Amino acid sequence: MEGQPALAVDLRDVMIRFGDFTAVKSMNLQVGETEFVAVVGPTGCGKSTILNTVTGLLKPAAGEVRIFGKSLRGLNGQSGYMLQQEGLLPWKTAQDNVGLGLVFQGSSIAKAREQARPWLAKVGLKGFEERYPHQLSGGQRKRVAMTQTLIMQPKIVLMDEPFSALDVHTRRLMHRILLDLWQADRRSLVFITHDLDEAITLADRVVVMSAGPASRMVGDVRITLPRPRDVSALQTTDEFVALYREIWSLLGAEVEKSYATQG
Amino acid sequence: MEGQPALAVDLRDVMIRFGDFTAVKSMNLQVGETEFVAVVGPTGCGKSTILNTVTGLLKPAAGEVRIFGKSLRGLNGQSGYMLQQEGLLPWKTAQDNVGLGLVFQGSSIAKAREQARPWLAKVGLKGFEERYPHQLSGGQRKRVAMTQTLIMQPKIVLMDEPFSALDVHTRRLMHRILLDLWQADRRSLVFITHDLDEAITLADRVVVMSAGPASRMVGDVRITLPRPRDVSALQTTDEFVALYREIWSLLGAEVEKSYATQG
Amino acid sequence: MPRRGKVALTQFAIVLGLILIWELGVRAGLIDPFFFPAPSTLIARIGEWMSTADFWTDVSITLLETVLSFLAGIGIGTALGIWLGLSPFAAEVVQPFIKMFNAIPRILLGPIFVIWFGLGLTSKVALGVTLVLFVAFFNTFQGVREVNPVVLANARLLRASKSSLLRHVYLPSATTWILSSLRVSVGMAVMGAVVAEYLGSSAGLGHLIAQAEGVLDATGVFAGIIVLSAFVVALDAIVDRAEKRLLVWRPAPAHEA
Amino acid sequence: MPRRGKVALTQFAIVLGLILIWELGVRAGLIDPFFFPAPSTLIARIGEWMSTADFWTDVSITLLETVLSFLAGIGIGTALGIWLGLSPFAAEVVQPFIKMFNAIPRILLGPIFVIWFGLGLTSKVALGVTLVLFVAFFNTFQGVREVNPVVLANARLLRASKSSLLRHVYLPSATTWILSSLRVSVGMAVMGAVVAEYLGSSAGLGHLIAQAEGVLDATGVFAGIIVLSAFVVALDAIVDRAEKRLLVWRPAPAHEA
Amino acid sequence: AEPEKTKLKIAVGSQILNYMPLELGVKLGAFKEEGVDVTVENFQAGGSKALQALIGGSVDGTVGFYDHTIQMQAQGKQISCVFLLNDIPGVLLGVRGDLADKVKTGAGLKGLKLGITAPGSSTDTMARYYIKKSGLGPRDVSIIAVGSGAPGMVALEARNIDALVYFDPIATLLARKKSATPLFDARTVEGSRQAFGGIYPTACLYLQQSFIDKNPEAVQRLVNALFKTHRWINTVSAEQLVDAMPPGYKTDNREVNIEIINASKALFSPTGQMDIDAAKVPLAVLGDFDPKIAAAKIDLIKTFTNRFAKRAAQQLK
Ligand SMILES: Nc1ncnc2c1ncn2[C@@H]1O[C@H](COP(=O)(O)OP(=O)(O)OP(=O)(O)O)[C@@H](O)[C@H]1O
Ligand SMILES: Nc1ncnc2c1ncn2[C@@H]1O[C@H](COP(=O)(O)OP(=O)(O)OP(=O)(O)O)[C@@H](O)[C@H]1O
Ligand SMILES: [Mg+2]
Ligand SMILES: [Mg+2]
Repeated sequence: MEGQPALAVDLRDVMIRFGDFTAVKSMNLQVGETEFVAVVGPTGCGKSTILNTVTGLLKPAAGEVRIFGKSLRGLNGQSGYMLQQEGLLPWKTAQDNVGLGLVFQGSSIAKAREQARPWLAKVGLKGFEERYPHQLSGGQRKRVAMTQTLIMQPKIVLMDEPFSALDVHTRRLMHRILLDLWQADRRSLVFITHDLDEAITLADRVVVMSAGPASRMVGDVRITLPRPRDVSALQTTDEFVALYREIWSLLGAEVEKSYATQG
Repeated sequence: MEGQPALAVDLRDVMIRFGDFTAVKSMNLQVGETEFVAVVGPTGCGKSTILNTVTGLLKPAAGEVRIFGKSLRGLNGQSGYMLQQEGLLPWKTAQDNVGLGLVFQGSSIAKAREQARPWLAKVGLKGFEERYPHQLSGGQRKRVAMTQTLIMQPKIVLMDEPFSALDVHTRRLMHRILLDLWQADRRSLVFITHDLDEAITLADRVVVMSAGPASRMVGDVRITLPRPRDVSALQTTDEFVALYREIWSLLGAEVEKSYATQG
Repeated sequence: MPRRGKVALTQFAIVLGLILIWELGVRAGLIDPFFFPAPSTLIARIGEWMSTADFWTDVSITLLETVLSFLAGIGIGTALGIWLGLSPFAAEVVQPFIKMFNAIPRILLGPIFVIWFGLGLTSKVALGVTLVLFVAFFNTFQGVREVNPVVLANARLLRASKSSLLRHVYLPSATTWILSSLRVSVGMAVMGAVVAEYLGSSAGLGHLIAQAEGVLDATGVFAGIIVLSAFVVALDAIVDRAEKRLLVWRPAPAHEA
Repeated sequence: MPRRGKVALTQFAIVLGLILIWELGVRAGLIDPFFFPAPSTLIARIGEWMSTADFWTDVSITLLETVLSFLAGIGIGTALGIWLGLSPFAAEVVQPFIKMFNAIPRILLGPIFVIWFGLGLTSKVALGVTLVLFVAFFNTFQGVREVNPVVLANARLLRASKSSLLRHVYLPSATTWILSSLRVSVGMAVMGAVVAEYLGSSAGLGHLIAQAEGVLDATGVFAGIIVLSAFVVALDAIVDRAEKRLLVWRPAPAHEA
Repeated sequence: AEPEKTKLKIAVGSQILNYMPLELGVKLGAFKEEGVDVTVENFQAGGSKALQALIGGSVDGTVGFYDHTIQMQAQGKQISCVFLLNDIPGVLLGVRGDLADKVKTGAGLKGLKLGITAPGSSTDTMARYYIKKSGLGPRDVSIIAVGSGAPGMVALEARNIDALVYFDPIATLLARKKSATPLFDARTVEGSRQAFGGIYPTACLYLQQSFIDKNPEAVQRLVNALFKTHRWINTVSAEQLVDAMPPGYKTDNREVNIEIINASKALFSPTGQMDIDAAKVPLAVLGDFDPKIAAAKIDLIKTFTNRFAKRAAQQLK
């Protein structure tokens, strides 16, 4: 899609199977070096599975995963990935969880904490630095996990439903943080969401997947809205509504199909 | 709020503390016997905590919880509760998880499975009956958990962000199932959501909570839209937009305040 | 399959290597066969034993004792672990006593059990039980308390009775803990039976070993130990089977992900 | 506090009740003091012992042996458990051997260790280690494999090195497993030291007990056992401390939720 | 008369040569001939365990050291010896080969390390008595328990200890390797005299007095069988005896076994009867060692009875 020079992520005919079950049949996904891509799709279609493949947690049954032009073996060293499930270390406080990646890179614990604290404040968790994960609410944990990934400033940011547990307003704040990070030092960003408004206001492209099993990509909608985008103002514009409709119907057809086959 | 006769849930000046931390300062929440209430609030404000108190998982530090007029001790025997976090038994298949409550009531395992299977089909999980939770996607697990609660047809249904991991279309299907259940045999329903559209299209009342710590109720908006409500048609009506604005601004003020105090 | 083959091959190589070094060491006079008899002698002795009926009687006696003390120990230990794991007050009261009993060297209990239970099977099993019980207890106790609180809350909210909770939540959750204790316990059960026989009996492998030891017959002692080990490996295979069946629901071990 | 008081009270009541029954049973002639000497005699004997310097030497020797074999056994067992827990191939190869060794009755090893390590501290510690090691090993091994796969994946994605994973993920996750094994091990370490002394030595509590047993002095044997139990309870208190410190991050035990 | 009880359990504390006639008798069928069915229960951990089993009622009789009958009387239990297997102990005390030139008498043990099998065991008692008799104080020699069998040998050879109290087969093995030189050798009557100032009755079949009173005929049968076995032992050659011995009492090496029997054949009393004067030696030894025994008024007459052995000698002429 992008020019030849360098694709951050390049999935070629990737097929993913769990035993006999084919989750993803053939996925082609190209993400440019500075692109912001949203992935939407019916639940259970294989979105998380795709990101797991990009990070190297899963091996594709067929096809190839290339990261910055190189075929991926083992774990992807260039990406940061915020998992859909909770991956916080229960025995570490919020700040230690956030600073974890820094510690892994050789930073001292004290220094990592120092760097972690402003990040926590940024996502509205000032005062919760010393809490253990089980002492936080669902949305608070999600934000800690997000910060844990972003503090490392990876070249490729992968996020699996990062904002679904947040209220609308906090979500907007998080959007701003994410966009700031992306714009300051343009990196590639792939995120999964079920919120079409969110997908359209944030992304350069929205990738739509078909319903599973054996899902594939059914749409790749380029969002041409000019940046910076102001959500409240945008939502009533014709362009936005048209994009929303397009994605909506792509998705809707898929979901109905899946119910029909199941029915 | 409702008439005197019988309140399904009646929280009176409930205060909830974790050690020194006051999560909820004073909550008054009345839910009628056939009422459908949505709770919205900034992340970390204490919504889950409130539901935990209603079910008896948490004891309030002050105030009283009454269920159908009786003061609550121990676990609430009249309610079904779908937790925010994952509570599926990892060692049971999807169908056995769904049938779990029936087995606890003395049903045979074979019978429970028989009853569970149509429920799974209803939420689009036909073919996944024999999967263990770790073999399901996030949204699939959520649906199993939802079915696990609903199959018991409890008098009071409590749900904590039941649909946030689902795509828009599947979400609509779930709404329909929930409304059908509620209308067929009117029971009281309390659910937490971050999606205001969802709150307005489903509920009789939307309760808005202030930002934590020491949160309280800041708004109780009655939704007067006639039922059955067709979401796509509604969303552009003035009434809907007005309600949306009202709740939105109640919430927005709260979130900003919380950032200001944290700042 | 190729992996399993590789494992078996490596094991075979290790065993063969050890046996060779040992055998050669003995032949070269570096190892004193008075203390460490050559493997060839050991094999010969075991072969000799196997052709006598007495040996098989001894084996079957020890096997019976082992299996009984294993089952009884696991049963009692697990039950105790569950009970105390579920009732914190009882746990706090009883735990120190359990720990104290765990400190009693089992050798000293041998004679007491002989007095209480006589010289038959019972006293042997009793000694084995005192070894197995504590391992099973401590692990089950901890396993029951390790239940994921969210899963537990969910089951309770579905109105599970105490016994349903036990069956559907606590036990499956503690399974890995209990299985892990079984691994240690298999060895302990054999040890208990043999020690009890060693301390006083007229038959069994422990008796055989004691007899060999009395006449400074290292070959007999080592041959006995080898027979015991074969025992444990066989019993452990059963635990492996149980593990495979009980833990189908688990994701593949984390490190292979 | 009131709860702790209640616990202490119940324990006190149990101990007192048992002692009373025992004492009265002996006085009434229902219990033969040849086998089960009256508590009053036991207390007198312990008091007598405590006033001699020899006793304290014995205690300190046994304590040293216990602590050393506890530490060495835990160290080796945990290290082995971590190693095998993290390398499935090695695990499959080595495990059967470990299980076989676990089957060897430790009493039989006593004489061999005396031959290898002499009559001093080393042979005692070696015997204790063989008891402690397996308990620690099996639990650590399982604990390492029980790591939550999502948490592990997350840490690996944050590019943790092998050693970081060990320190920040595997060890904290296996802590409850290791702690649980410590509980069993405390008793095993004491048992190992005492059995080794019992089999051959010139000092230590095991020697004291063996001496008493040799002259058919049940009072001495029981008094020795009581001293040992006090030992274990003291050592266990240290494990309790460690547990409290290491597990601050845990939610309150599930059943109290 | 018929025996009151035909199924009898008899305990032994480990399989040392002193106790051998019991199992030999079983093997030769001597007990069967007498109409009693005897099971031998072996307590590898030592004689005190076998004694406890008797007191606890798990076995009907025990073949163990005569000392026990005295010790039990001091504790208020009546057990009685009905057949004396050995009137000499069969025990040796030897010093390491390289010390043989320096240490020639008991007094020479001063400052050395002496190994015994277990504290409180008969080796302990005898060693202490010998030390005292040699004019040394209890603290002049350090006594170390080394367990029975091979570990003691190794400890001696590895110079962990300087002297050892031991029995056969260790005695013969050590003598063959010349790694120990005995200071006394109580496998003979002279050796016993030298060490203890008299013959020293050791292994005997003892039973609870109450059992003897209730089952005199069963006891008589047991004694008859033992008597026959002893008579047989004293008529056959060492080679024949070695071939007949049960496996638990002989080593792999026939030559060694024959050597052992040649050195120890004097152990097995031809009559099975106790001499009251001989009984006084253990009492003296024990009394020296344990103040409780010295304090208790021991009535030696109650510790044994020759009634059964005498009758056996008459009946089986
Ligand atoms: N370990 C597994 N074994 C078998 N099937 C699996 C496994 N993991 C996932 N699947 C299946 O693969 C499909 C894709 O799963 P995935 O988690 O990628 O879905 P998703 O698109 O992320 O869904 P959601 O929006 O609900 O999170 C699902 O049908 C799921 O059941
Ligand atoms: N066990 C606990 N210990 C201490 N604080 C806790 C504990 N559980 C929750 N809290 C705090 O109580 C507050 C309310 O938590 P709750 O989970 O009810 O939030 P919520 O409204 O459900 O948020 P979300 O929308 O993010 O799920 C939060 O600030 C949280 O940090
Ligand atoms: Mg997903
Ligand atoms: Mg919540």
